[in-house]
Amino acid sequence: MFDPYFDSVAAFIAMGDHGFFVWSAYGLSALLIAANMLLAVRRQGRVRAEIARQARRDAVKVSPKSVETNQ
Amino acid sequence: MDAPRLTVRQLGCERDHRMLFQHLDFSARNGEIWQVTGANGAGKTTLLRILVGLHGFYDGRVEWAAPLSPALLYLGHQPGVREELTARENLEYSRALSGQTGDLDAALAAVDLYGFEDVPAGRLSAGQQRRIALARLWLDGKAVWILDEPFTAIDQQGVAALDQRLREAAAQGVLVIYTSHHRVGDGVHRLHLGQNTEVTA
Amino acid sequence: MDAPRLTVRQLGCERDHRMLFQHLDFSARNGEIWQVTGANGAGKTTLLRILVGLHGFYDGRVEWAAPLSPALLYLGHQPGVREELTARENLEYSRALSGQTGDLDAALAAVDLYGFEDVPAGRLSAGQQRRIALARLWLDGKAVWILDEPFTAIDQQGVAALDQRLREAAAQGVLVIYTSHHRVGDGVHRLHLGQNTEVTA
Amino acid sequence: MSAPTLTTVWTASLHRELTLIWRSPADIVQPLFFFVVVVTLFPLALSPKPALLALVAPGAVWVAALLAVMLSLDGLFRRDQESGALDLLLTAPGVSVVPVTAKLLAHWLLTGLPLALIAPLLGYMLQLPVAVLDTLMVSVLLGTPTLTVVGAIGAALTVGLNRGGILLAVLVLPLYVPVLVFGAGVVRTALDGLPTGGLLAVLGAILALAVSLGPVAVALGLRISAGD
Amino acid sequence: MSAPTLTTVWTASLHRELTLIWRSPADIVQPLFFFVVVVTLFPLALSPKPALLALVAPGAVWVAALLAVMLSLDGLFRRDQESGALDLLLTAPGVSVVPVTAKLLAHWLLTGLPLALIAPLLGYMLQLPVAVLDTLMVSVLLGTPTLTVVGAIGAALTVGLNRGGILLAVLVLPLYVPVLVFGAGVVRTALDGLPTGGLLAVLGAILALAVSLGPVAVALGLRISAGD
Amino acid sequence: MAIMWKTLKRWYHQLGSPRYFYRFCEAVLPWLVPVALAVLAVGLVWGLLYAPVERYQGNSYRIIYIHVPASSGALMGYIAMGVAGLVALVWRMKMAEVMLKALAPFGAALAAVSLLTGALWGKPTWGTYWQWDARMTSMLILLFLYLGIMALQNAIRDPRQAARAAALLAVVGVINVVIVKYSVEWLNTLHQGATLKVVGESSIDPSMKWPLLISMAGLWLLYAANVLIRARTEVLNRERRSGWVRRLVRDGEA
Ligand code: HEM
Ligand SMILES: Nc1ncnc2c1ncn2[C@@H]1O[C@H](COP(=O)(O)OP(=O)(O)OP(=O)(O)O)[C@@H](O)[C@H]1O
Ligand SMILES: Nc1ncnc2c1ncn2[C@@H]1O[C@H](COP(=O)(O)OP(=O)(O)OP(=O)(O)O)[C@@H](O)[C@H]1O
Ligand SMILES: [Mg+2]
Ligand SMILES: [Mg+2]
Repeated sequence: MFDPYFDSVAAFIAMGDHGFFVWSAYGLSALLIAANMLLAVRRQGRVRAEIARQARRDAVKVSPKSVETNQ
Repeated sequence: MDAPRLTVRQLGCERDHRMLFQHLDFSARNGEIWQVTGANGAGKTTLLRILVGLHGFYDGRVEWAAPLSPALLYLGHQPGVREELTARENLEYSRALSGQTGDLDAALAAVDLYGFEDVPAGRLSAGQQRRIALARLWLDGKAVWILDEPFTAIDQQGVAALDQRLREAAAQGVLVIYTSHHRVGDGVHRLHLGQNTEVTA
Repeated sequence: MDAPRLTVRQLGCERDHRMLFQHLDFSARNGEIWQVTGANGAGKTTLLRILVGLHGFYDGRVEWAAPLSPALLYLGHQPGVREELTARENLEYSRALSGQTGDLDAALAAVDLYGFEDVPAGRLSAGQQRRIALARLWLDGKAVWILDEPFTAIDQQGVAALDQRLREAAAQGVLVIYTSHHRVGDGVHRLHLGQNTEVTA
Repeated sequence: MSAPTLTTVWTASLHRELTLIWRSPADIVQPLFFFVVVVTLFPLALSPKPALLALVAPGAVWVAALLAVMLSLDGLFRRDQESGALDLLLTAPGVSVVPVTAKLLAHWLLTGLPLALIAPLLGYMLQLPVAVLDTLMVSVLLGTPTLTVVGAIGAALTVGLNRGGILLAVLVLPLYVPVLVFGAGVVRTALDGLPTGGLLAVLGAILALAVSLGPVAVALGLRISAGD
Repeated sequence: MSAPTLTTVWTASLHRELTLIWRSPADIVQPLFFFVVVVTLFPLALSPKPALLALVAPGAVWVAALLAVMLSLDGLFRRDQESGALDLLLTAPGVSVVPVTAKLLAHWLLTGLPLALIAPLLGYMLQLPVAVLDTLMVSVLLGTPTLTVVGAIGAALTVGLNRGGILLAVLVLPLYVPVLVFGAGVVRTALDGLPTGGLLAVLGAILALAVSLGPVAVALGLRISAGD
Repeated sequence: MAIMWKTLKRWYHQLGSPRYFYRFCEAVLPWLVPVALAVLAVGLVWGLLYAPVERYQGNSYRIIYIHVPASSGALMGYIAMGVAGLVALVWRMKMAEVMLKALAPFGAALAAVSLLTGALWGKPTWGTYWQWDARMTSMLILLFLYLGIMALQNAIRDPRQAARAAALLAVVGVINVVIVKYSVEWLNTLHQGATLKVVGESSIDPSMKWPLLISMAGLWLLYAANVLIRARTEVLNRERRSGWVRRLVRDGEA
């Protein structure tokens, strides 16, 4: 059971003349999923930067321990 | 002195990432008049909406000694008057909805709308429209009045009458809380929202 | 004394069956400052909109000595600032649209928005948003300023600076007409709208 | 303290809502007009071949009805919210479901019901055999209340933010799918001469579900939009 | 006194409008989304039988496009009006047609054009033969600008009074009929394998008319709504 | 049993605290992501390279190893949103709101993946990329529901209000999804011949099933990771004023 089904890389790529469908299916899926992961991470970075900026801006106005109560 | 009807502890509220007020502490008793002051955008309306339970996103605690909703007479930033309805119809609806009692025409007369009962509110001036809402103060059956900017768009003598009415009610044990730009009336408790929030009795 | 730049004859305006003002007569010259006062709903905004040609339903005559639109700097009741755009983008657009000249950053700095040029206007407070619009007063190339409530939502020192700026402009021959609730500034021509409309020079 | 009885609130609310809609007839006429216009768009867009039209008719009428109800709901709470009447309703003693239900009922009576009433006419214009028209009407009659209630949830959630009807559409139309499928399905089944009782029952069941749970959801949605 | 050159105003306006739409992507995505949803309603309302669907497809896509453009226009001037930017535009020196045109162009580029681009996909989903898809796309491409301009007139006239999209629909949809007839007609003709050149030419002519006169009408409508 | 209940309650309360939740994410994510990717890789490689060919469809069936995980992931994700929504509405639990918001984007992506892969599968098996088969249709509707929730969320300014609105919509949506599924299935039974039976649906040979299950596990783990990342961001965004967030952004540890 644990030997490759395909006997050659070419055959693997060809997928018995269904290569286009299989590989574009996996390609598109990979694209969507990867993009989604990246966006999630990027947003994390953006929010942190924004918070840092805001903290610098109104560091004077609001004392750091403002809403400790909500925990 | 009896127990406070309203107790506010460490109240704080943030809106679009701006802290409107925080660590707000005060307690109000029946028969007291509280005036909330502050600049535009200070959070007066938001505070009142928190007190009446319309705005739920805040930190800290708001405690009412007796259940609020049956006792509450709330007048929002907007008068809550529909232009398509006549003064009378508007008042009638809010009376039924809030379960107040009392004579509609007397109330309307009390706010100088005698003769305008059957005019669609849309045809009245901004001030008169607010008077329709204010007429509810001349109906009976509510023990907590929370009024947002009751004095705006009301002319001089109207202001006097209204002030008078608030004091009467307080004398009868009603707890009155209202917001206002200009510091009308004295001998009332003040709650100022701003950089340094302060409570003065 | 030179010929009036603006001449208003027997001006009257009615809105939803209410006469806002009528038989209005006055004429304004370059270098003058006119303040329009009156209660809410008195018709201040409407008057200005008539003067700039936005509101066309009125009786009487409004005559401008020189063609208005190339000379006009109009600031409406709303600041005309889009929240999606940054302060700079907003000002840049209105400069291009009205064909003004001058340095954007200098103008923004003049209204205390230095450092906020690239913040989306939506993130600024109401006052700051109005400042973006006011920054146009620090750009060049307009001879008739018509400003609706320029002082609202502006803090104390802002008011002073703005007042100062208006006087400078007038000194350079600009005709300034603005509305305001509170009678700021003296030595200016006043036009009061109300039960008895009055013009005081 | 004084709390009103349910019946007082119910009658007062219903009376008020009916008066309101009655006083601004545009709110009654426009959805109806929209309904008619959209339906008439189809013969113009497709070829006016009667055979084809009859096949398309159920779908056309139902899609038009969907959109008409959806758009009519866009303004359901707006004026109450802007005028502050909504806050009055939400702070009133007792459950806010009662006045909300009254509002929905009134709205359906004066906008949904008319749609059902003229649906047969439009069906006829689209060459539907007369025998099917009553089924069409009944299906619309059973469907529109669901559309109103479900759409009202969307309207309640979007009342504060004034972003035209398109956001509402995007939220609500997917929720309308079952009603559409069964509603149009009934008519098609009737066209094929098959019995429609079961499908009408399904529509009724959906209606029951919507009417029983819907108003609560609407009231909750209003609270949320108010900021709670 | 200082009046700006046309090109200055044009470039500045176009840049601003594009930025505005770009900053609130919802305005781009939602009409598109609405378009897709409405199209998918048809297979659910009619039967999913490919043969029938193909016949209905042109009409379905076109009706959906009509409604999508119409609803997307509902908010075209609203935020400008509420923010007062509209008064700025109307009191500016020079003709207000220039910035208005820029606005329309920007709006079409970011909402109308996308519709045209995914129309073939939807056509395919509605089982249109692949050979017809390009005609479908071209027809929508030629049609949507007209829809945008004509709808904008309605939007300009209704900008002040905030009564949901339905009033706009009632005003505008009847004006959309010619575009609909020819637009869907082209596709049907292509389906029948007949030459479509003539009909496309007609669509083009209507487009030319709309684009040449439309902006003036829009600007005028805005002045009227402002109270002049 | 009682123990389990206790631990559950403790978790509920601890995870209910944004700060604790943030720490939890910080602890879990570093290994969750790689593990998810590894499992997914194993499943896919196995499925693509080692699993035997399917009798009727040839190798095109290998799409199943992404198609089914994505499809079921999308379904589960939406149901999870419904549950989170219910919790958020009934118990006003902040973290449920956060979760709800975090669940949407990846779920939508999975629905899209399911549609794409399904379409690409349909071409070789049915000869067309698309037809209104029950499952495809209901998945399309599901995608719409996802997008609707996301649209609502970014239309509302206040993050908490947005979350609660989305919560209500999600709950309504879940009820709706069920009805949609039935209605669409009925629709397709109405006109026979509209759909082809999906081949190999009923019983799959174990040598094909194992890789399927593994890749499904992998994709779901990845979904979980994505949700945790987004939730962590949302927590930061909401708690930006609280002391620990400020300390965090200032000198980098919670
Ligand atoms: C856009 C088109 C399609 C969509 C949206 C779609 C959607 C789905 C969904 C929702 C499931 C259920 C997953 C689960 O319950 O765990 C599924 C399973 C499946 N689909 Fe599709 N499908 C599509 C096209 C296809 C095609 C064309 C084929 C093959 C010819 C196919 C074969 C399968 C198989 C074999 C399963 C697994 C059956 C099972 O686990 O019960 N699908 N698909
Ligand atoms: N719907 C809203 N969504 C988000 N933020 C809001 C909303 N309404 C108000 N805010 C924010 O809350 C702040 C306080 O608003 P609020 O209306 O409570 O102020 P206020 O004191 O009542 O002002 P005013 O004196 O004008 O009545 C405003 O500055 C605004 O930034
Ligand atoms: N769009 C409108 N349509 C009809 N009537 C209007 C409209 N806008 C204002 N009005 C009426 O015109 C009157 C004057 O409005 P206007 O805005 O000019 O008053 P104002 O003096 O500017 O008040 P404020 O001090 O609040 O700015 C209002 O009382 C109102 O009844
Ligand atoms: Mg206020
Ligand atoms: Mg004014």
